[in-house]
Order: sequence, then C-alpha cells, then structure tokens
Amino acid sequence: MMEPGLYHILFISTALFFIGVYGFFTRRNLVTMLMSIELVLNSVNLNFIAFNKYLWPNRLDGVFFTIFIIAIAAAEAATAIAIIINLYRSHRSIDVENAEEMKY
Amino acid sequence: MNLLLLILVPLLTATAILLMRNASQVKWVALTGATAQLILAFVLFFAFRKEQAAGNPLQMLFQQQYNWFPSWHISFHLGVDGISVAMILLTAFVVIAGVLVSWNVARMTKEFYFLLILLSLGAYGFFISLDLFVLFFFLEIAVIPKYLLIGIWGNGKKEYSANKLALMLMGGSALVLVGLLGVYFSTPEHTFDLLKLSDIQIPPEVQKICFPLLFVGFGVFTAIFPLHTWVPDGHSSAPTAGSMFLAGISMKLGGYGCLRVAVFLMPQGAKEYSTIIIVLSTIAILYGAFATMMQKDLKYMNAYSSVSHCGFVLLGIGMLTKVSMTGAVMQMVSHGLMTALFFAVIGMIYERTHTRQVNEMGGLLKVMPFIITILFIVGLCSLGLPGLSGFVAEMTVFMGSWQHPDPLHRIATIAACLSIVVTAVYILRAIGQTAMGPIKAGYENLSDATWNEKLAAIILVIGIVAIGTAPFWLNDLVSPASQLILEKIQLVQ
Amino acid sequence: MPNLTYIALIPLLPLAGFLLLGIFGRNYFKTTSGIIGTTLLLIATVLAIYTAYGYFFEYGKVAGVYQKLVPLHYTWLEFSKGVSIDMGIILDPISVMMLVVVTFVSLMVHIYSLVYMKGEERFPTYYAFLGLFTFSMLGLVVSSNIFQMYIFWELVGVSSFLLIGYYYDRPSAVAACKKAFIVTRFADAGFLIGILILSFYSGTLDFNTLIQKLTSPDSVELKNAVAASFLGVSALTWGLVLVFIGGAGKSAMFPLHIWLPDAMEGPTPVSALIHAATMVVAGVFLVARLFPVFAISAPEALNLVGYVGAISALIAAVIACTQTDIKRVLAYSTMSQIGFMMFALGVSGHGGENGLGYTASMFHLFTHAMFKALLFLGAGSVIHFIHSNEMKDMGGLRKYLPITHITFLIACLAIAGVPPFAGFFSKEEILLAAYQHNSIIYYVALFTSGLTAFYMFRLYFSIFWNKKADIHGEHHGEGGFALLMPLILLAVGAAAAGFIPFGNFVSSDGTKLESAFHLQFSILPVAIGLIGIFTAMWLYKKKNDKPDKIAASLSGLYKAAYRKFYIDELYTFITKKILFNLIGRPAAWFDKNIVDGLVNATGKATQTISEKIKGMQSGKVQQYAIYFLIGVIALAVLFIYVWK
Amino acid sequence: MNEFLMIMKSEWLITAIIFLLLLIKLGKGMKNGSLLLLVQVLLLLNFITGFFFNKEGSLFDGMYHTSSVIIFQKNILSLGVYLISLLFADWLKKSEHLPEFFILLLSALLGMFFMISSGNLLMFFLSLELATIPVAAMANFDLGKKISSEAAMKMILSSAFSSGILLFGISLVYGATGTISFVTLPTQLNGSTLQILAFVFLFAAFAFKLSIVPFHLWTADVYEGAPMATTAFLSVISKGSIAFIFMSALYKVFGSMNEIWYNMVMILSIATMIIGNLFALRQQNIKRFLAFSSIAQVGFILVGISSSSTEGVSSVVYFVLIYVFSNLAAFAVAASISSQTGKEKVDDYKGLYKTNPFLSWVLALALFSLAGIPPTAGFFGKLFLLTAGASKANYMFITVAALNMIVSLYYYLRVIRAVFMDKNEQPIEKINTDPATKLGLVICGAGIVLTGLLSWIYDYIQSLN
Repeated sequence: MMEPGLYHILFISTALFFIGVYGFFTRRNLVTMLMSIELVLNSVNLNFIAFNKYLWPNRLDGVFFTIFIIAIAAAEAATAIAIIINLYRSHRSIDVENAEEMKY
Repeated sequence: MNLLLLILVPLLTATAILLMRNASQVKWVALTGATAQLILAFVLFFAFRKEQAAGNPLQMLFQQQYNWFPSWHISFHLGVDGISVAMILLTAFVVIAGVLVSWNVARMTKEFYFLLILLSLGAYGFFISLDLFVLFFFLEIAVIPKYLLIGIWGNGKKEYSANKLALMLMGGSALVLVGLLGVYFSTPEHTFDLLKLSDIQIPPEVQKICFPLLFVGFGVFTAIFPLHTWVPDGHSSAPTAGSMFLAGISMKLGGYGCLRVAVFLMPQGAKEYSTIIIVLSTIAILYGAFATMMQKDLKYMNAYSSVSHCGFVLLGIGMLTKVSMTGAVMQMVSHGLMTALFFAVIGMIYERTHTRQVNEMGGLLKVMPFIITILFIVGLCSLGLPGLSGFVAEMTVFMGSWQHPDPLHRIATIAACLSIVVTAVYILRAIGQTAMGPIKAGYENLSDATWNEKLAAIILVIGIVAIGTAPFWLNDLVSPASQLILEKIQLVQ
Repeated sequence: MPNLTYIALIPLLPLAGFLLLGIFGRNYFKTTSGIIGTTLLLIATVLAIYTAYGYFFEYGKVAGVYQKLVPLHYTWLEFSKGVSIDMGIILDPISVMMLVVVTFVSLMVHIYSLVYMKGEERFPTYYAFLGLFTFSMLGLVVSSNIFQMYIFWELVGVSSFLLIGYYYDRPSAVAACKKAFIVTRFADAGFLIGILILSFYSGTLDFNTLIQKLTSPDSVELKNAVAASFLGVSALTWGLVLVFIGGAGKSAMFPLHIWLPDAMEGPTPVSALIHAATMVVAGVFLVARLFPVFAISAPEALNLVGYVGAISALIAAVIACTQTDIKRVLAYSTMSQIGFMMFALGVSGHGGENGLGYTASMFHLFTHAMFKALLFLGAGSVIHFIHSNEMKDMGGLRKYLPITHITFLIACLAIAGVPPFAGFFSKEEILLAAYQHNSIIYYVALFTSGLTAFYMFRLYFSIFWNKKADIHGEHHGEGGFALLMPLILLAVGAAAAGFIPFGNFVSSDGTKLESAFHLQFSILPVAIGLIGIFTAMWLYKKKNDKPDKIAASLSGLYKAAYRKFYIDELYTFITKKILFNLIGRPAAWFDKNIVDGLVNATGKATQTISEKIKGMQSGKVQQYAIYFLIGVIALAVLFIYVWK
Repeated sequence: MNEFLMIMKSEWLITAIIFLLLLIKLGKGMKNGSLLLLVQVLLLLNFITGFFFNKEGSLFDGMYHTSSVIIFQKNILSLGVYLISLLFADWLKKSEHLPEFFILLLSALLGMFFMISSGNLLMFFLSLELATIPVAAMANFDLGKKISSEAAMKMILSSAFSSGILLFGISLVYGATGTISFVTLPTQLNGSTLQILAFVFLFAAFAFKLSIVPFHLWTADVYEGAPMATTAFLSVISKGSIAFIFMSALYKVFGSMNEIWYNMVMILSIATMIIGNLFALRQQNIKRFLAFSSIAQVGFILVGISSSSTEGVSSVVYFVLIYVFSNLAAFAVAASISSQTGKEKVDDYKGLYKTNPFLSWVLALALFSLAGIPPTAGFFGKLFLLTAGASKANYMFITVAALNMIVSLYYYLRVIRAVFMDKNEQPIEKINTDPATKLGLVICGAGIVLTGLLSWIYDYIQSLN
C-alpha cells in the first residue's frame, strides 16, 4: 500500500481536465457542458492543492485559490443557469445546436 | 511672410463655408478664400525673391517651428524653398480656377466647396512642412476629399473609381509611412525633421530599403508605371473641379515628395535606383502617349496624357542632374496649370454637348469660339509649343537628361523627344475632331463660356503664358533649390 | 555702329498686330483689321529695308567683310554656364536679306488679301494669324541662338497649321493642316535631337560661338565631336544630319514633302506667303546658317544635303508635269525649286570661289520668293475669278485677266530661266556651281530645269490659252487695285531682281564674290529651257488630244507620277497600320486588361478569400472552443519545440 | 486608514454608486428618465473626481497597487461608461430594468478597476471574473430577443472555458514558481518548458478576452446578439481594460520572456489584423461589421504592445482613449438608428445623409478615425502604435500592418459610400435623437477631432510613466 505522490495526483487532475474539455466539446446539452466546465475547474483545484501540499507546503496561496475558485464557479454556474433558462424560454430547448442562429 | 497663413486661410474659408446659409453665399466665400490664397501665394513669391536677391544663404526660408508631440521629436516645422514656392503658386492658381469652374454645382454646394478648400489646405500644408510627420499628415488629409468629390459629385462608374483612387493612394501613403518610419529609426536621435535628417548621413542599408518604399509610395500619387491605373478612372469619373485638383495638385504631391523626401534625404538610394526610375518613367512617357492615341473620351485622353507628362517629371528626377530636376519641377507646374485648364475646358464642353466622345462632336469652333480657342491653347501647350509652359519644361528636362553621355540615358532622352511627336498626333486628332470639321447636327446653337468660366480659363492661361514666354523667373526660383539637392547627391562618392 | 535695337520692332510689330486682332479683332475690328495689320507690316517693311540699306552700305562691312552683328541679346532661359537659350538678333547678309524678303512678300500678301479675303467671316482672325506667322518667320531669320531658332521654327509651324486650317469646316483642310503639322513635327524632333547633340559637344547654343567652336580645327570641342561616333559616323555628322532632317521637313524635301501639296488647302495668299516664299525656305536658311560647320567639319553631311536636294528637285518636277490642280502644280514646283537651293548649298564649298553655290542658293531663294509669290497670287486671282483650282475649268482667260496674264507670264519666264528674267541669273549660278563640283547633280539639275520650263508653261497655256472656259453669268473683273498692285510690284521684282550683283552682298564667308557671267556656259540651260517651253506650247496652246496620247503611251510612269509615286499611301500605311494598330492599340489593351486587371484582381482575390474562410465562424460555440484549444496547443508547440 | 480609503478611491466610488442604485431599486423606484439623469450625473462626477486627490501606492502587501498611469486608465474607462450612459439613452429609457443594467455594468467596471490594479494572480482572476460574468448577464438584456440569450449563452460558456484554461495556466505557474504575486513572480522565471507552457495558457486566456485570432470567434456573435449598449461596453471598455492589464502583465511580469512573447504577439497580431479585416469585408450587419473591425483594431494595439517600451505603453493608452471616442460614436449612431427603425444592415444606411446629416457626419468622423484618416485622432493613434512597433526595425511586420490599413479603409469606405453616395428610394427617416445622445455624440466628435491635434494629451500620457 504505497503513498500516492504528486505525479499521481497531477495525472488524475490532467485526466480530469481533458475529460472536462472533451465533454465540453461533445455534449449537446448546455447543462452537461456546464458540468464539464466544472470538471475542468475541479481539476485545477486538484492541481493547486497538490502543488501546495507537495511543493510549497509553507505557502497557502494554493488553498486560498482553490476556495476562491469554488466560489467563483458557483457564481458562474448561477449566471450560466439563469442564461440557459432564458434561452429555454425563447428556444424551447437547451440543446446547443438550436442556438446557432448567428454565424459567418 | 508667415507661412501659417497658408494653412489658416483655407482653414478659415472652410469653416466659414460650413457656417454659410445658402449656396450663393458659399460660392462667394469660397471665391474670396481662393483669391486670398492667390494673393498670399504671390506675396510669398515676391517675399521669397526678395530674400533670394538679398542673398539669403539658408536653404529653407521663413522657417517656423512649433512644438507638436515633442515626445516623438515631432515639431510643426514650416519653411519653403524655391520648389515649394513654385508648387504653392501652382496650387493657388488651380484652386481659384477650380472654384470658378464649379460655379453652378447644384447638389450639396456647401459640402462640395468645403471639400475643395480642404483639399487645398492639405496641399499647402504638404508643400510647406519640413517635418516628415507633418508632411505625411497633410498628404493623407488630401486623399479623402478626393474620394468624396469623385464619389458624390462624379459621374460614370464613380464609386469604383473613387474606391480605386482612395485605396491606391492610401496604399502609396502606406509605403511612404513605412519608409518614413525606417528613416526615423535609422538616425541616432530619432527625428522626423527634414533638415536635421539631411545633415545626418542615413546609413546605406536603410536607404536601400527605404528609398524604393518612399519613391514608389510617392510615385503612386504621380502615376508611376505600372501603378498609374487610378489616374484614368479617377480623372474621368471626377467632377470638373475634382479632376482639375486631382491632376493639377494632387499628382504634384507625389513628384514633390519624390524629390524633396526620397531623393533629397537618400541620395545614395537615388543613385542606386536611378536606372530603374528612368526605365519606368520612359515606359510611362511612351506608353502613356500611345495609350492616349487610342482614347475616344476626352477625359480619358487627358488622363492618359497626364500619365505621359508626369513621366517627364519622374524622368527629370531620375536623371539626377540639376537641370533635369529643375525641369521636373517646371514640368510639374506647367502640367498642373495645363491639365487643370484642359479638364476645365473639357468640363465646359461637356456641360454643353453632354458628351465627351470626340467622334460625337465636330465644328464646335463655330458655336463656342472662346472655349475652343482655349482648347487650342491648352492643346498646343500640351504638345509643347514654344511660348507656352509645356515647351519650356520639356526642353529643360531634355537638356538636363542629355548631360549623361551613356547609352541608357541617351536612349531614354531620345525616346522622350520622340514622344512629343505622338503627343502632337493625339492632340491634333482630338482638336480636329471636336473643334474643326463641319458642325454636327444639334450643336448649332450652343452657348459660349460664361463669365466665371472665362475668368477661370484666363487665369490659367495667364499662368501658362507667363511661364512660356518668360521662363527665367521660374528657373531662377527653382534652380538654386535643385542645385542644393544636387550637391547632396554629389556628396555620395 | 548706330544703335540697332529698333530692329526688334520689325518682328514685334506683327506680333502686336496678332495680339491686338487676336484678342479684340472679333469684336472691335471686324472690318478694319485688314488695314491695321497691313499698316503695321508696312512700317515693319520700311524698317527692314532701311536696315538692309544701312547694313549693306553703311556699317555692315568691316575691312571688306560683312560682319555678324548681334545688336540685341538677352538670356531667356539659362540651363548651365554657357548653355542658355538667349533671345537675340543677329545681323548678317542672309538674315538681312531674309528680313527684306519676308516683310516685302508678307506685305504684298497683306495687301492682296484685303480684297481676296474680303467678307470672310473670320477676317480679323486671318490677319491675326498672318501677323503671328510674320512675327515668327522674322524671329526665325534673326535668331542668334540655335534654340531660339527652334522656338520660332515651331511657331512658324503652328501658324502655318492655323492658316492651312483656316477653312476649318472643310474636312480636307483639317486633314491637311494636321498632316502638315505632324510631318514637320516629326522632322522637328530630329532637329531637336540634333540641337541636343551639337550643344552637348560644343557646350553652347549661341550660333556664333557654336560655329566658331565647331569649325576652328584646333578646338577641343571639335575633336570630341568628331571622335565620338555612333554606327561609325561621328557625333558631329549625326548632329548636323538630324538638324538637316528638321530643315528637310520644313522645306518639304523628299521624303518629308508630302504635306506641302495638301497644304494648298489654305487660302491662296497664304500659300503664296508661307508655302512658296518664306516658311518653306526656312530649311535652306537653317543649312545656310550652319553652313560653315557643314562645309568645314562635316562634308559628308553636306553631300547628303546635296543629293536630297537634287532628288527632291527631280521628283517634284516629274510629278508637277502630271498634276491638274494649278495650286498643286505650283506646290510641286516650289518643292523642286527648293531642291535647287538645297543642292546648291550641297555642292558649295566654304570661302572664296568655292562659295559660289552658297551665294547662288541664297540668290535663288531671293528671286524664287519673288516669282513664286507672284505665281501664287496670280493663280489666286485666277481662282478668285473662276472659283476652281482645276485646269479643266480654265482656258483662254487672257482676255478676262489681262494684267494677271502678263504678270503670270513674266513669272513663268523667270522660273523657266529665260534671260533676262530673275530666275535665269540665279539658276544659272546654281548650275554653274553644280557643274564645277558634282557632275551627276549637274545633269539632274539640267534635266529638271527643262521639266520646270515645261510644266510651268503647261500651266500657263492651259490657263490662259487652250480651250475657252465657259464663263457663266456676269463676272466681276480682275478685282481692284489692291489685288493687282502686289502682282505688278512682284512682277517688277521677278523681272529685275536678277540684275542685283548678289555676290557682292551675300557669300559664304562675307567677302565679295565676283559673279562672273559665262555666256558659253549658259547657252545649254537656256536652250533646254526653251525646248521645254515649246513642247508645252505645242501640246497645250490649242485644245487637242496630244497630251492624253502621250500620257497613255507612257501610262505606267504617268500614273505613278500622277499618284505622286505612292508616297502618301506609304505614310498612311505606316501611321495607320503600324503606329495605331501595332503599338497604340496593344498599349491601350495592355493597360485596360493587364495592368488594370491586376489591380482589380487583388481586390477580387481578397473578396474570394474572405468568402472561403467564413466557415471558421460557424456559430457553434463548441467549435469556437475547439479552435481555442487548437490555438493554445499550436502556440505551445511552436514556442516550446520550434522557436526555443 | 485614510490612505487605505484614498488609494482605492475610484473603487469606493463605484461601489457607492452601485449600492445607491440597489437602494433605489429596492425602494419604490423612480421613472426611467430621471433615474437615467441621476446615473449620468453620478457617472460624470465619478469621471471628474478621477482627476483629483489621487494617491499612488499599494495595499494588501502588493495585492492591489495603483499608479498615475493606472489612475489615468481608470479615468478613461469611467469616461467611456459615462459616454455609454449618454449615448444609449434611447435604448436605456425603453428598457424596464434600467437600474439592474447599471448595477451590472458598474460591477463589471469595478471588476476592471480591480483587474487593472491587481498585483497578484488571485486578485487578477477574481476581478477578471467580476468583470466578465455581469457582462454575460448584460448580454442577455434584450429579454425578448432570441439572439440576445444566444449571445449571452455563447459568452458565458466560452468565457467559462477560457477561465478554465486560465486557471490551469495559473496552477501551472504556481506549481512551477510557487508564487502568484506579480512582484516575486518575475524573479522566479527561468524560461523552463513548464513555465512557457503555463505562460501560453495565460496568454491564451488574455487573447480570448482581447479577442485575438484564433481565440476571437465568440466576439462577433456576442456583439451581434447583445443589446447595443452592452456591445459598446464590451468592445470598448472591457477591451481597453484587458489591453491595459495584458500590457502591464507582459512588461512587468513576463518581461524576462520578452523575445518569446514578442514573436507570439507579432504572429497573432498579423493573424488578427488579416482575419479581422477579411471577415469585416463581407459583413452586412453593422454590429457584426464593427465587431470584426474592432478585432482588426486589436491587431493594431498588439503592434504597439509588441514594442516593450514606454512609448508602447503610452501609445496603447492613447489609442484606447481615441478608440473609446470613435467606436462609441459609431455604435451610438448605429444604436439610435436601430432603436428607432430596427435597421442594422449597411444597405439600410443608403442615403442616410439626405435625412440625417448630423448622424452621418458623426458616423463618418468615427469611421475615418477608426480607419486612421487625418485629421481625426485615429490617424495619430494608429501612427504612434506603428511607430512604437517600428522601433524593433521589423519592416515586414510594419509593412503588413500598414497594408492592412488599406483593407480596413476599403470596408470603412463601404459604409461611407452607402451613407453619402448611394441613392435610395426610401432612406431611413429623420431620427430625433435624445438630447443626452446628442451631447454624447458632440463630445465624441470633439474628442475624435481634438485628441489628435492637441498634442499635449499624448504628452501628458507619456509623462505619466
């Protein structure tokens, strides 16, 4: 039973990041896309925590950053949801492909 | 003599025009302004001659310098030498004639005159500024009014022509800009000041890059081959006064720039590229002449002949001798007056016959003797008849060019000499078909020129004849300046 | 030496007339303009004669040599040290002689026109143009600077253009004046380049200096000019030949003569003045002016002059025999006579006895001015009377126009070289000079003079004898005094001018030249002349079909001559086919399609590209994100692996 | 304590105004007209006070710092906001959520203020989000319109994505250097691969906000969909603020990586100018057209930025100032036309000069200024950007930039042509603009003309650093 090191965590966070990105690219449902954004942000949180714990244990910037990111994420999500609802009002759908009126 | 007046007078005129109530007020204000310009130009001329006579050694007289963007080492630096004085005189003549000719512009009179005066403002500023930044500023000021003049009051495929003109000229000035920046940074203390720069030896490698940029950039304005195609369309679509200003003033900005900025600041580059310049301008001269021969539309004819005539300007500059450069300046002045007059006459004819196709006219001499007499005069001037300005200018260029004994220059000069025969061919063709022969049906009771047209024509004719019969005053005015430029060139090995 | 600045008035008075009548004539001097012009010219003529008298008999001669005086001279346009266009007046025998000739003939024409042109709508304009021409011609002859001469050279060209095109509503007149101007213009380009060459090597434009520099054997300029060569011919020769081309153009020498016959479209007095007496001899005058340089430094150029002159004389004479338009006949005879003058110069040497040709040429120029002007004016009154230029409409006019008939006869005898009329003396000197120097030219000249006599009398007989023309309706008589007075005066000149001891005044080096009169030599020319006359009489005195028979018998030659040897056609081919179709049209096409096309193409290209790449902006937010990520990765790769 | 107040004066003021508006909203509320007037007055005061009792210094051990340049930048931004409140009066009066709009707008402005003077990546991130999220909400303010909410959606999603990227970059920076403070960060930079990677991520985030190609794609759609006032705010105020912080970040923080980011900036600048112009060429909708033109403008700003010199800084600040006048004027004209006729196509503008000479002249002035035609200030702005950029003697770069000016001129002239030259049977009828709007337009016009000709303005900016 070995102790997980920085690289394990970084691996996970990076994986999480790309999963999030992939989800953002492929999902059609706006809410799901939002969720995949959250994944990205969380991977970043992991990064910060890990760096803070393993590299710079005596500087707490990472931790604070994580906390703020969580807060901001919440705010962002709130606005996004509000906008999505608005979109639903006008489009009667939350499928991203129905919102491609403006192009070229 | 305070040079600022040359900027302020047009400025005040323009603002006054904007304040005027009705069209007639606008016209009279514009005319007053133009007259004031003319008077100013003459005052400047005599003041300058006085200084010259007093043996003032300075290259640039009446200098004034005001701080403007000091952090860029830019200063509003004004001053004139013989060349600029000649150019200013030319501008004043063309402006007043243009104002008179467009006396009965019905649509948007106020805007029309406003733009005319604005254009003249740009020209004056350009000719008197000794700071390259200021010079460039005025150069670009002069572009947009042309665009609007053509686009709004023009005829034919005016939008196309206006766009082409604006874009090509802007392209030219873009090149100029890059060249200027190169010059600016090439010197230890970054400066745009012409005189300071002329004292500093600009490093050869910079000249190698910047001279062509500047020369071609300015060359676009004066229809350097093959970047001349804005000329025919632009002139032919422009309203009469528009084409007068275009050919009479703005094509001269280019020539002046080539001489004053490109050659004067970068003699080494000039030496290096003179061959190319000569070849290009010779092509322009012959090719323009032959192309003119095939034109049916009077305005196109004059536009192409302008290409050919401005070829003489560039040829004179490219030859890099004192006489040839003097000739180039003379040709600029002469061509300015002449072609402005030509366009004015074409405009007058067009207003009456409503066609510009030579083969649709004939025998107009019978019904409009005055206008056609002027047409004769200007035609003869353009084919270089002694006693009119064209002859003097061209001969000076020839004499100057002939001073190089090597084949290239010889061939170029001979080709240029032969071009005057072609000129005779197309001019006589045009005159013969419009003025002479039996009169075409429907033209029997056309009216002759009105007072304003007569006045405009006479003013320009006076200019032409004054140069043609007594060229020495222009020569004395210009040649010291070109002498100084030549000395700069001779400094290079 | 008295103050001679007043001489400037001689050219300036006609100029004043031109300006006055040109600007105000139309409105203020509708009828009086003729008088004004004439009076001004009268004054000028008096001054000219006074000057001539003064020059030849009072101050002109120093130590037996006529000097080149420059009483007036100021710098007009200075190019560089020494090289400057100066406006000046040079007085030497030929210029003084020309002053007299020009003013006198011009005065005659002015008077003559008072009647001839009466009632013309553009009467003032006509006199204005006459004034302009006279001014330019006088300026030309007194030029002290080669560039000044070029200036006036161009001015006479344009005034001739204006006068030929006087009847501007006749298409033929328009064509003629354009042709005249362009052909001479083409020649003038040669003149100009010649000037450039000469000035480059001699370093001056002033005639005296130039001649002095280019003739004195030990001058650097001359050495350079001869040393520098192109196509194996020395630069000096090139220069002179080019200058001569200019002269040939004005003087209608072969092959640049085509404009002269057409120029007869102008009013007849104008033809008399410009295209007979004065302007067309400008070429001769030019060569005479530079004669020392020709003769001393570039004899080969002078030979060219000689041969061109001879050929022109011959060809013109042959053509003249076949023309039916009386003015055209006169035109060709003019050309032929000028040919005489030219080759006279060509065969002349410089100085002393060798200079005979020079004197002869100038002498002939003088006499020719008289009788040819007379012929034209006579023809004018004939035309005035019969309203046609064609021989076939004429005949038996001696009854109607007695004075014209007599004067015309005198002129014909003069030009045919019958003693004791003026033409005899001058032509005889010319033949003598030719005989002494160049036998080929001599025989050509001999034959030509025979032809001259023939076609002149063909003209004379078919106008005044031959069949009887139908004079329909009542005819106004010969016209008033003003019309006849010039004829008479000129007739006197044509009859008596020969007795002037010309050699005393005009010679190649200014010294006195004894014109010895050799009877035994002049028998042959006179005889040939008479043969010509009698042939003409035999053929044309009575109406008969002999001429047509002969014409038919040598049809080929006749046709060719009648069609002026197809030279016009050749020129039309060159201009139309080559200049317009092979150069002009392609140039215009190239400009429209290639140069302009490229400019537009750039615009098009930009448009199409922007249309092509619009897919980037797909409106899909996810695709935007993909581009985003691609951008990030690209940058990372670029700057971590490539740029680092 | 007093110092603490003084240094953050501008932020305090904004906050005060926000709360005032909130109270008004919570109270029974006011008429739109009077409320708008109040707001305008407040914003004017805010702008004016920006010039007085300023105090430089830093707080929260360097997390927040301010300097004379930063204060001036803030003044530019508050001027822009004031102008917006004037220029879009027509539309604002109509909208039923006026206070909310300004609350959002001002909080975004507050965010920008903090962002400009942030001395720390955390601070920067927070203020950036504060400056972004409200704008997304503002984009949705035409509640009726479909495209409005679409625009908002696109904006919030893509900005969320970009902040994801940004944060990832920041985390890498933190990992690589162990610090997030702008003061200590430069000392830790050694150009290692990881740092470059992190830098690229950060750069991309900036590029996204500044809409640099290829991160610009959201711009056009959002501009088109959002209400005109929001678009104006986005294209002028937020662009400006981002440009400021971007520049100072590059110069101060990543100064040691200069040669890397110079090339990066150069490439992207060329790409931005070209792509922006090429797209602008074929736009019919005026807002979209202005969107792409503003992208091309950003390309020019990059030219200025590429010269890491004080001239660069001052020329960029100067350009933004001019850009505020020009672009706001253009948008305002478009807005007052569209809010009264609903016409937003370039072709609808044909013959506008006949009916609305005043609007036409202002539009012409604005467009010429954007195109950089003298005597408008835009000429000087662009020229100084180019001059600053040319100091690196990179002729190719400058030539490309200069030639791009021609392309841009072409499409600006298209509008001019429509307005002045083309004939039109039924041109837009006479538009009676709100006096406030007129005032705003006059101010803009004056600004466009004078900012250039009066050289002391530039010299003042230059003197600041």
